[in-house]
Amino acid sequence: MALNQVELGHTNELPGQDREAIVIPSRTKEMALKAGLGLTLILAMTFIALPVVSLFVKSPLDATLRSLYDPVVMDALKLSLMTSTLTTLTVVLMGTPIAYVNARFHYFGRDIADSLIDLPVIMPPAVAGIALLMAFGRMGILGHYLNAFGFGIAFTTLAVIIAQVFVSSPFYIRQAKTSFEDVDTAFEDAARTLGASRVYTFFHVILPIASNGLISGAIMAFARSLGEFGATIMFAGNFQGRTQTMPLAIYTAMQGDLNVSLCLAIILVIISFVVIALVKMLTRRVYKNVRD
Amino acid sequence: MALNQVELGHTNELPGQDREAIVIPSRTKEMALKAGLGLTLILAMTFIALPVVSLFVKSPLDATLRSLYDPVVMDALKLSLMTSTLTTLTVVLMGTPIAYVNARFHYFGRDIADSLIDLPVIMPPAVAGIALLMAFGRMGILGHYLNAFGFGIAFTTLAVIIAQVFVSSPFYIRQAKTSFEDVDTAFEDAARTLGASRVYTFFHVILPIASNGLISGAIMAFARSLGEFGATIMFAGNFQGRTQTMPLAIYTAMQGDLNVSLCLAIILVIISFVVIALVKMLTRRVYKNVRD
Amino acid sequence: MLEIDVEKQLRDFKLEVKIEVAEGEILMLVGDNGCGKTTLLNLVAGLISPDSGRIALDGRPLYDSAFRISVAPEVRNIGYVFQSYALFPHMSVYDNVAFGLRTRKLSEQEIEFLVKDHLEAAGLWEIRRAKAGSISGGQKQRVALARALIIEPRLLLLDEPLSALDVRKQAAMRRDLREKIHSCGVPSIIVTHDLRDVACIGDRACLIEKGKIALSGEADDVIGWGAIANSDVIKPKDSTV
Amino acid sequence: MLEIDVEKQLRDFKLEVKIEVAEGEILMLVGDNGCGKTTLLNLVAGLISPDSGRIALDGRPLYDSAFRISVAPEVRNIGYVFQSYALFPHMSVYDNVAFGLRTRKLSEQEIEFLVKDHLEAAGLWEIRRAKAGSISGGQKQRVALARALIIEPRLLLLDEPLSALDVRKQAAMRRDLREKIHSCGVPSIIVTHDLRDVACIGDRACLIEKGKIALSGEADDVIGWGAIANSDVIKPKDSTV
Amino acid sequence: ESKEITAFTAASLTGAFTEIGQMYKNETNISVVFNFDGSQVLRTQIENGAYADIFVSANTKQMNLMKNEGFMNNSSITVFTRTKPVIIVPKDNPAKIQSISDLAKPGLKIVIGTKDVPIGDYTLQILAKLANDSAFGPGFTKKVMANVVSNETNVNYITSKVALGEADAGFAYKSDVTKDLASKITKIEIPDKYNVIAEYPMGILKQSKYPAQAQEFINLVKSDKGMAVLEKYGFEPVISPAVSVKAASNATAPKATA
Ligand SMILES: Nc1ncnc2c1ncn2[C@@H]1O[C@H](COP(=O)(O)OP(=O)(O)OP(=O)(O)O)[C@@H](O)[C@H]1O
Ligand SMILES: Nc1ncnc2c1ncn2[C@@H]1O[C@H](COP(=O)(O)OP(=O)(O)OP(=O)(O)O)[C@@H](O)[C@H]1O
Ligand SMILES: [Mg+2]
Ligand SMILES: [Mg+2]
Repeated sequence: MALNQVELGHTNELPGQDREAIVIPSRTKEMALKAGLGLTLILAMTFIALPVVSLFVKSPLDATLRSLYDPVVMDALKLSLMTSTLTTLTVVLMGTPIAYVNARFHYFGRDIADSLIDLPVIMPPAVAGIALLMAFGRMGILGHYLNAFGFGIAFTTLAVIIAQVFVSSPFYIRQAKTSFEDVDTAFEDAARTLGASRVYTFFHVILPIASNGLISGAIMAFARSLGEFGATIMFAGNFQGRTQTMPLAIYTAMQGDLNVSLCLAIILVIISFVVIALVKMLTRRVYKNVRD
Repeated sequence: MALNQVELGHTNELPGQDREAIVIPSRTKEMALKAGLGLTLILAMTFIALPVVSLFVKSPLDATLRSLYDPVVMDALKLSLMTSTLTTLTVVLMGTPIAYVNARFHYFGRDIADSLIDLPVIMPPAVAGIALLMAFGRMGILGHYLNAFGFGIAFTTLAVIIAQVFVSSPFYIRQAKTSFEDVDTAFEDAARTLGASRVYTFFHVILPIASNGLISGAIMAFARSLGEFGATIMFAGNFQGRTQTMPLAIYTAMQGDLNVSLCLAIILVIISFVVIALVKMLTRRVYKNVRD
Repeated sequence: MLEIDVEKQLRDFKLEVKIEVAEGEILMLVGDNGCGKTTLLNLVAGLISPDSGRIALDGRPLYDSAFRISVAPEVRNIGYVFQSYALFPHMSVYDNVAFGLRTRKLSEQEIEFLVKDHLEAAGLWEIRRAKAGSISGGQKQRVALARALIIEPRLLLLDEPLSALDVRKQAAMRRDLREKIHSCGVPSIIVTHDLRDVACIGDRACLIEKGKIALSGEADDVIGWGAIANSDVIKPKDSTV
Repeated sequence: MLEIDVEKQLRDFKLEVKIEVAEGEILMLVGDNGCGKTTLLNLVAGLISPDSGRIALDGRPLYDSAFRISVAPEVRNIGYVFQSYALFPHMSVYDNVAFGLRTRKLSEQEIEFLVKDHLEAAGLWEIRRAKAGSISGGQKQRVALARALIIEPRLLLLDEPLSALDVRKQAAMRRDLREKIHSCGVPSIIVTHDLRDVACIGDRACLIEKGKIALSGEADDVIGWGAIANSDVIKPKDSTV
Repeated sequence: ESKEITAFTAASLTGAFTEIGQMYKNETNISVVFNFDGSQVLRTQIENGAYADIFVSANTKQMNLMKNEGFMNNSSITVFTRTKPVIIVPKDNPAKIQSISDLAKPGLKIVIGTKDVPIGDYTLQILAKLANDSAFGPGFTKKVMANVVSNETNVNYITSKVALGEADAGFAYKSDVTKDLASKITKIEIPDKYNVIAEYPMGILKQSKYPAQAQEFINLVKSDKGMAVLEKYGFEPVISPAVSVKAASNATAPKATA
């Protein structure tokens, strides 16, 4: 019942203490609660915002703008956006069925499979990169065979995507699974009796109802892959235009000048912020249409 | 309706094609669907599992076990588990009210606040570390004042926790927000009419109903802080027993002997896996009690 | 013809039911809260599995434990009004009603024609664009009814389908339902707590007690049943309704 | 005494209601689906805000747009049975009913005594440990009723509280409700579509049409109202029920 | 025909080698593709099957390991530049450090490299020499070590922390204090008798498909033009191009010759 939403600014409209205080016994409590919540919010937001703001304050903004014209930066930016987008698509396409199956079906080894999914998050990124090399590199357990067919993965743009998928998929899958679990099975039942197959039900009923969580998970995965550094540089190398994403370009610039690298970081942060905010706005509109 | 759950193994019990095929027109489709889902699942699990397995296969396990007795490793392991636990607690305590407020209330600047929360994920970890130094370091925008009171943060265990909180809180907050959004306001309304204050309602109605997502988000934040490297070493430095968490120990070892570092990585992965699996089992039991 | 002969262990008791419903026959199910009426409908719809037994429609088994047959709900071709409606919250009233037609791959033109027809009859055409979550309780029940009836199913399962309708709609719907079912001739099971429904709609009635059929007979006999005798219901004097 | 005089713009029309309900008086609300009955209850409960107007209980304002007063729902002390029950899905039947007592900080002993009393009266004691999501529709409605009545509220708002009850429970509940309300003397509003409820429980009745009060009078007059005349309801002959 | 050669190059050479790579392209029309990262990471990558024509290491240790594992064309390995550790302090120098002896002041925050990265190894060697010198003694070294707050795994982390003023002092290579960093960091030279020399070797891999072109690139690096570029970035030229890698191994690091 969207109507019942109570606005935070609500009791500000209540009369002063002097007038009708007796009618609203919980008013002081309510005020205290709001003050407390507001304070927590402000403190927490400060904690998160302050480092970001510091980055902006302490770096020369004109230099930031100038570095946008650097072809190295343009290459890295394009590569970052391209690979992160492809990564997010892959994660969503691959992760959605996994999340759904793990949420709704019991099969042998489900708990192990479910926990396995979290492992890439625990591995420090460079270790993840080494693990990927050991699996898909030229000498790797699988890469070894692929290489026999002349198919090398490591140190290519594909490797960037693989590293990002490996590192960011858990964030999507976990949230998607929770969202699927929280969809009432009654809707599924209703759809089935109305002649919808499992697949039709999934796409027309379950997916839209779970969409809020799925979108949020996809944004997390996108953000994580935009910031991915350790696994990428280990598994894909640091080749300008081919595997040098923004985080790698930032690292490389750091060898020469901290300032330049911070400028790049600011560019990455601003552009990602804009992209994510746009995605949110767009999906909120869709979601509103879907939900309200 | 838990009763309506259909098990994946279900139609395996159906009769052979030769007998009653006409009665079950969707059987072949169903089989194809299951085969497809199973294949996707297996492929995706392989993709995630293979690197992990490679790590185990290509590293000497006896060396791994031996390194457990190394005091450096024990120190790092203890520090990692301690800081990650504290980080998760902080993230949950700080993130839950933020997530709730952002999910339920409209206030000026909410959209900006909401997007700000994701920024730490986009920043490459080393940049996050620099940003933290610029904010809370000795010369930092805020740290500067703290330092005047003789309160230095950088290079302490506290800095480790701050770095981990900064990096992992978005994962919790985002999922918690989605979970809160998905709680039907009707339950909140019912609780309020029954005399429950906002706070009571939050703890006794909203929190339990959203718990599935909250737990899953907390696990993600815990996993992310266990694997955190870049921001930690930049902001907190690398000092055994004080700021050297497992990922830092792994990177340190990597400079000398890759094999040793891989042994440490395996230890980290196994122990984290056990911890997370335990947490899941425990919370599932609680959750079952709560839900079913 | 619908044949049911199933067993299912529930939390508090065992459900054991054996009934048959002929083409175009309307079987009214009455019984105390929690006696297993909804569960029985779910078994017939294929949403839960019996422990053993057989359910057959027109001689073809929908479920048969002896042959390990269990037909998926989506191919049973059922019109089911859920007790809690189970409207799709993300869809408009229109899309909810059109859902069953879309799964049957009708053209959008046919769908619009049919949906308009049903929504107008149910007095829902004005709110066709409202999301299913933002309409009143009785409106929801009407949507659920329209959604189940529009697909012209082979079998009707209605779980207290009139309980939230306003007085006028209730009266009209009783008339409509009876006519509709008799004219299309599908077996129907209607659960109700309102003996007027039994008297005005039903051909036959069953009283369920703790999962077993306690009484069964002509719909008009119900008032005489001792099991529900201390009710304050008086059978309508004339059957114009 | 409950005084209501509110306006609220809804999606399809404007709700404008002015009524008073005296201590111990039972006001029955009837009206077509979507006419605004549930919305009115939500306004009185404080779950949504009117656009303007005044709601007062015993002379004290619960809401007053002129003075910008709006008392939080949790201090209005209301017993509200929601049309969709809104039982807490993560709690057992017992905990659902105990909820309102716990917020009032009664001792666990008192709570157990009271809850047991109410659950036994409602025939729910056996399933007290079942989660609220895993009981039948009628059982849910009984839990919702017990949950609202146990707190001895200053005001009762019951939204179709008997619609899913079985025949016997319905009859018993009509009697009980009327007695209980009259003995504790709180103003009560009951929404219903069943004219037997109006006749057996109500003191007074209001017919709402598109958000406005169309007719208002003694409960016994309802049958005569043309607005709902083509109903098949016949007033019980004797009032023993 | 568009040939390209791949050079796995230590990250600290990013600026200089990008420039020399451009020079090489202008001269030969063959482009050099660089993979800049820590020497140890580059070695791990090559061990795991990465393709490279040239390996440029920031220290002899990684090059020797590669050699011993049989990846290198041994005769091609050559030391092409040197640098030496310096003490770095923030420009405003809050701890007022003027010379090496000030490092023992209690309460300082000093960042050094961990013992397995070359800069850390060199730092420990320097401190050991100081301990052996009567002017400082073991007590001095102990006090310095007590001031260490972090053992960094990457020289960048050292320079960043000093540049931001978070650490009072650190040990880094002279060449790490780039033109841009010079505005934030002051270098304090370490007397030659206590100092060590860091050598940068490069060589061609056995797997190289273009050894001749790779050799040309090495020659360009070692030419006067190449040396000029390296000097511009703070590296010291190698006077005698014939210095062998073995003679320059860490343990027997010769006294400064530059
Ligand atoms: N959440 C909502 N958002 C917007 N409009 C709503 C919402 N709920 C109900 N409405 C609309 O408000 C009007 C009044 O609804 P209300 O629920 O008060 O009707 P009612 O009298 O209780 O009907 P019923 O007898 O069917 O329960 C209807 O037009 C309905 O469609
Ligand atoms: N999801 C569930 N899980 C477990 N038990 C359930 C569930 N739903 C209902 N039950 C129990 O199963 C029994 C039969 O319930 P059912 O819903 O079939 O009753 P009903 O005859 O439809 O009652 P009502 O008239 O109240 O709708 C009851 O004892 C009920 O408590
Ligand atoms: Mg039922
Ligand atoms: Mg209503």
